[in-house]
Amino acid sequence: MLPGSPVIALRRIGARIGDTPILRDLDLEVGPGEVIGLHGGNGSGKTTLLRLIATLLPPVSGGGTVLGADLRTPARMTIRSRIGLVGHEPGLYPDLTLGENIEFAARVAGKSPERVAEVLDMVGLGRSRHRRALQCSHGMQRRGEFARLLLTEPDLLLLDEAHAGLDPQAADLVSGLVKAVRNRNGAAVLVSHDPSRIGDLVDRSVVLDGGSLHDDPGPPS
Amino acid sequence: MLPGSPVIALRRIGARIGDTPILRDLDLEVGPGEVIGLHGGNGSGKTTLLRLIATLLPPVSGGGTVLGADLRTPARMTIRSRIGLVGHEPGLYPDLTLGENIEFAARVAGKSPERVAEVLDMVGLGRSRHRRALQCSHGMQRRGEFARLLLTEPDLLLLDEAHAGLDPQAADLVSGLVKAVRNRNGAAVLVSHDPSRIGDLVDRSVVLDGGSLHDDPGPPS
Amino acid sequence: MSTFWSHASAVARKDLRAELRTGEVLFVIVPFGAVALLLTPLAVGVDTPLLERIGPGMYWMVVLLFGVLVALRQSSLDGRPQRDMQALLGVDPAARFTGQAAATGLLLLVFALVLGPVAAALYDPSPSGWGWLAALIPLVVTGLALLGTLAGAITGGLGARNSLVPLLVVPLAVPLLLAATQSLEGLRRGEGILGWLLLLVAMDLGLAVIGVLSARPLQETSR
Amino acid sequence: MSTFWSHASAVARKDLRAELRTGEVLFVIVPFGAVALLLTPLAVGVDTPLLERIGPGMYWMVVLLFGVLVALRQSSLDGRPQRDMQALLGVDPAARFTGQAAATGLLLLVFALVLGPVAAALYDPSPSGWGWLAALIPLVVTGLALLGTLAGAITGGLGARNSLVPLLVVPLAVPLLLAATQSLEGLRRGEGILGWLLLLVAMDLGLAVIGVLSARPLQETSR
Amino acid sequence: MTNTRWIEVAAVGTLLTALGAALFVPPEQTQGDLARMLFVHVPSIWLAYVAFVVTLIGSVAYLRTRKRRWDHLAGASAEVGVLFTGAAIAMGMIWAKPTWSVWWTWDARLVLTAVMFFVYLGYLALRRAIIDPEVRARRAAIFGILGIVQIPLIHFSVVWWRTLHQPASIVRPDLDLQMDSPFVAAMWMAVVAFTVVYIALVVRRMDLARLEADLDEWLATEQTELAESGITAPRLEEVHDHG
Ligand code: HEM
Ligand SMILES: Nc1ncnc2c1ncn2[C@@H]1O[C@H](COP(=O)(O)OP(=O)(O)OP(=O)(O)O)[C@@H](O)[C@H]1O
Ligand SMILES: Nc1ncnc2c1ncn2[C@@H]1O[C@H](COP(=O)(O)OP(=O)(O)OP(=O)(O)O)[C@@H](O)[C@H]1O
Ligand SMILES: [Mg+2]
Ligand SMILES: [Mg+2]
Repeated sequence: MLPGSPVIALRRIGARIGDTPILRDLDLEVGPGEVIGLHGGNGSGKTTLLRLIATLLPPVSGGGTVLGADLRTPARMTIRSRIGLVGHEPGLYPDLTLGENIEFAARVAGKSPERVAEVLDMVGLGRSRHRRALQCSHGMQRRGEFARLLLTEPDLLLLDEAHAGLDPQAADLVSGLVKAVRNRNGAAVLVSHDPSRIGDLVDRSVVLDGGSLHDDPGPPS
Repeated sequence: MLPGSPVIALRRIGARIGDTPILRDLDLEVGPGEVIGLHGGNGSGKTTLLRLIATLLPPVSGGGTVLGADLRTPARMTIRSRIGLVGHEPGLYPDLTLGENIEFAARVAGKSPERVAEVLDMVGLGRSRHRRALQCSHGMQRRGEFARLLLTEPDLLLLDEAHAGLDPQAADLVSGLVKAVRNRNGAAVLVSHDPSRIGDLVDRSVVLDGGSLHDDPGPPS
Repeated sequence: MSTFWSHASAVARKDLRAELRTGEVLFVIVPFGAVALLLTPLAVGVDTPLLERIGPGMYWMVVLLFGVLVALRQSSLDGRPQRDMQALLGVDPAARFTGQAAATGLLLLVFALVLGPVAAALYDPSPSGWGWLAALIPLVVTGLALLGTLAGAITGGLGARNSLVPLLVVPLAVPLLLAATQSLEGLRRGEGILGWLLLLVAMDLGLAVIGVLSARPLQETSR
Repeated sequence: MSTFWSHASAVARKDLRAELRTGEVLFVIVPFGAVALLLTPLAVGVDTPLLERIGPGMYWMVVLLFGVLVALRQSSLDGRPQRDMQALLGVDPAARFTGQAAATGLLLLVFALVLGPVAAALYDPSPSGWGWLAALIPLVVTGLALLGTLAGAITGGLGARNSLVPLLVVPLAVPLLLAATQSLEGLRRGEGILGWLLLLVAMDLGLAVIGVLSARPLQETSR
Repeated sequence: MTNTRWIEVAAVGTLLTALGAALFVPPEQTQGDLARMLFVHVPSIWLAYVAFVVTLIGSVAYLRTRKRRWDHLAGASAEVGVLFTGAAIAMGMIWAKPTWSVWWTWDARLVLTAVMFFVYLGYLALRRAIIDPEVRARRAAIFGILGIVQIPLIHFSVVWWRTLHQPASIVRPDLDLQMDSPFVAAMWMAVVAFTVVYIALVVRRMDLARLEADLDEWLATEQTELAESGITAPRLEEVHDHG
């Protein structure tokens, strides 16, 4: 990635799930250090767009690059480890403890095992390390995912309804993560249904409607 | 249930999941027509309390009644159909369409099949009736659950993070449901991490902390 | 009592619909059964008189094992959110048991009927007494469905359910297996099989009673 | 290449850990296998010379079928959120395949080793050539593990996975089954079984190569 | 815990006496010294039957009274029963090899024993898989009843199947031995010893279960931490420092 070149650059992207077209002619550019808010009605395709940016769903038309890698070539596999995604459902193994879940990430990402306790402490789960993910409350599982993000320090942060399920204290984690990414000159896309919640964090907002993006018209009067 | 007698009356309730104590010495009384907000940190036991009130988790100590039925006797099974609960995960069958999911509820609850289309229209899913739940976005699934509540018209409404995943339009559904319950002289408990979001709907708020309930100290200064 | 049946039929209908939607039983489990039947001769060495002897036994073993798979799949449709939802819809637990068992039984019946000719073609056991078979197959299949549904209810919501159900069902299914194979054997030799059929009826009734009676205490514990 | 092995070992470790946590293989699947071995003779009619003949075949059938169950369970640990997570951690798909296959293979080996004596005791096939068995079992088990993991990867995330995996694995396992049973037969007759072992080695290598090479394209299509 | 040390003393005492008697009696006429296996084989299978009946009693009593004690009894008894069944089968197999020259044969009684073993192994696996004590108690009780109800049916079908087919096999299990009176006396001593051992094991296992339950109870009282205490506020400074 050249310095100054955009972190996300999508041009006339189309995406489908099965036969159902979801995104159409979508353009998006997010530069280094930029944080954007993504809004849109239920079923408008926000989650689909995040998965596309995360290289998990290949586009069917148009093209683009993420972290400098072309979305349509196998090159996109090489930048995956620099992307952090938190979706609607937690990506934890229910039968493993929180500690073991994060240890797995640490081992794969080549981080030192000591960091595991540190990041769990940072999200306030230090004392729940030996509890199975299955036995954790919804918010605790989401915190567990944030612990993984603190460990892997991604350059591109994609949060699907970042604040859902987090108590007010934990909500500050989102701000912290976003600021850290900004400082690293990475980028972030925050999906939210409550623009006021992420207003302070984002540089600008876009709205997904009819399969493509529009500038946020601002709060309705 | 005698007119005027409380819808929920819990006295010195203790609850456990497996060996883990979650609630202890908890008291709560909610009268007919009353709507309360339930707050508390991640893992404080809000979901557990809702399941206890919904008679799905029997108390291990203390006692109480819900809709007049004693929580510790099999009588509690008889009032189950008058309770509506929306939890963190959607209670839909992924392989059935939204329409079939609601039809199942209609058949069991003895409602006419025509109501199915009506309630789906009310939550804005009229055109997605033949889509499998699996193929619906997170927010669409939550809307599907609200459609079920509109159909069964429960006297006691328990919503776990009612607004999570709902776009601003759909968020009005919550207000509508709550008002309808209030008019029926039922009661509602709304869990939320964002007091400002449900402030207009509730009569009072309580905070779950240390396993029991406290009055809401109001927004921190 | 009419709520009971309307609940039971709603449950059975929903289960069957989910099943037909994915088409697993018809398009996946049935072919698997056929493949298993096909492989056995390879495993034990091909030899026609031998195959004729073990043919009916293999057929029933396959029906038993895959009956377990079907029951497992049926019961795994209900995760915790779904079980909570059903409880709060006020579905009568006994009706739920009945509906699930009926749906499972119907699927197993299809399975058994489709595999029957396959087994006959592969092993050429030349069965006789078709009339008796018409009574035998439904009785065996009903017993299996009841047993599978019961085991599914007992293990509902457990992480280990997938492997626990087979372990719980198979030993208890011994009378079903023996009644089925011995009846075929008896038919081949031209003997009466009324005794075995009565045993099956007794077992089916016993399981149905236990299933219905235990449905409520089981649901109460579903945390 | 060292990332490859560290990823593979992380994956294998996590799978084994989840397995040991619930203890399913040892306490549930193995007894089920033993029951199946015990009941088959009931179903096919008992006759000791017959059992001696079909015994080894039955053993391998049971190992095959329950191998499928183990592979199925292993691959069902990864739902879509978990697969997304692994992809974004940058787990090398080939390493993931290797790690999963290794964990499955280890569990299958335990299964086969525990069931071996049970089958021997029940069917009394008086095997000879123990040294050869020490080579045979690991080769068969490796093949099965590779096959099961491959099928799990192909069907990953499909709703019908539970019953699709068996359908894919079982027919492809025919050469494994033949090699295994024919080797035992050969040993009984005091013949050499080198040919069969070579076939197994070839098959294991082939499957490993296919698995590793297809891992990346398969992951790319996993939506 | 009540003072029940005497049970262990009694168990060891009777066991030693029975062992002495078993070694003292003269060898049996047809089987020779091998027949001494009988002193383990037969009592352990009898006590296993007793154990499973006790499990049934415990299960029914639990469902009626909802008293945790009965569940502990049912579980402990099933555990010991499986142990004894396993021991009896193992002894029988060791015995079968020299006498019948096979490890196993499909005699009705043998098959029945093995199936029973697996039914209760399943019962124990089920108990193991459920963490919540209340849920475990109720579901295990239902399966315990289902299991015992099925046993007569299994027994009946297996015996019937066997009588229909007189085995074409070369081995015919013939369990009739000539027993003279010292032999019978030693057998009774073994039965008494096994009974006391059974009681001792069940009592100890129940003690353990009660301790576990007490621990649960204690966890639920004021002195212990709620689940909630595993969650603390995020340490934000570090998050920010990090960036
Ligand atoms: C292979 C495993 C074996 C098993 C599972 C087994 C099982 C049993 C069972 C369940 C009983 C109790 C029957 C009752 O009291 O109703 C029993 C009793 C007995 N077994 Fe075995 N047995 C085995 C092998 C043998 C062998 C090899 C012998 C000796 C040749 C033997 C000799 C006896 C005798 C003498 C009795 C007591 C007398 C009787 O009830 O007939 N068993 N065995
Ligand atoms: N597996 C699938 N098959 C077919 N269509 C699907 C599938 N998954 C999602 N869709 C459709 O894709 C569209 C976009 O879904 P997506 O999850 O991206 O929406 P979203 O904007 O994230 O909505 P929400 O705010 O509810 O989370 C929806 O209309 C949905 O019905
Ligand atoms: N299956 C389980 N086994 C043991 N403990 C559990 C289990 N499920 C939840 N817990 C514990 O119970 C406590 C309360 O969980 P609960 O889900 O009620 O919290 P909550 O208030 O809803 O939290 P959140 O805001 O995160 O949704 C948590 O500390 C959790 O760790
Ligand atoms: Mg979404
Ligand atoms: Mg919660």
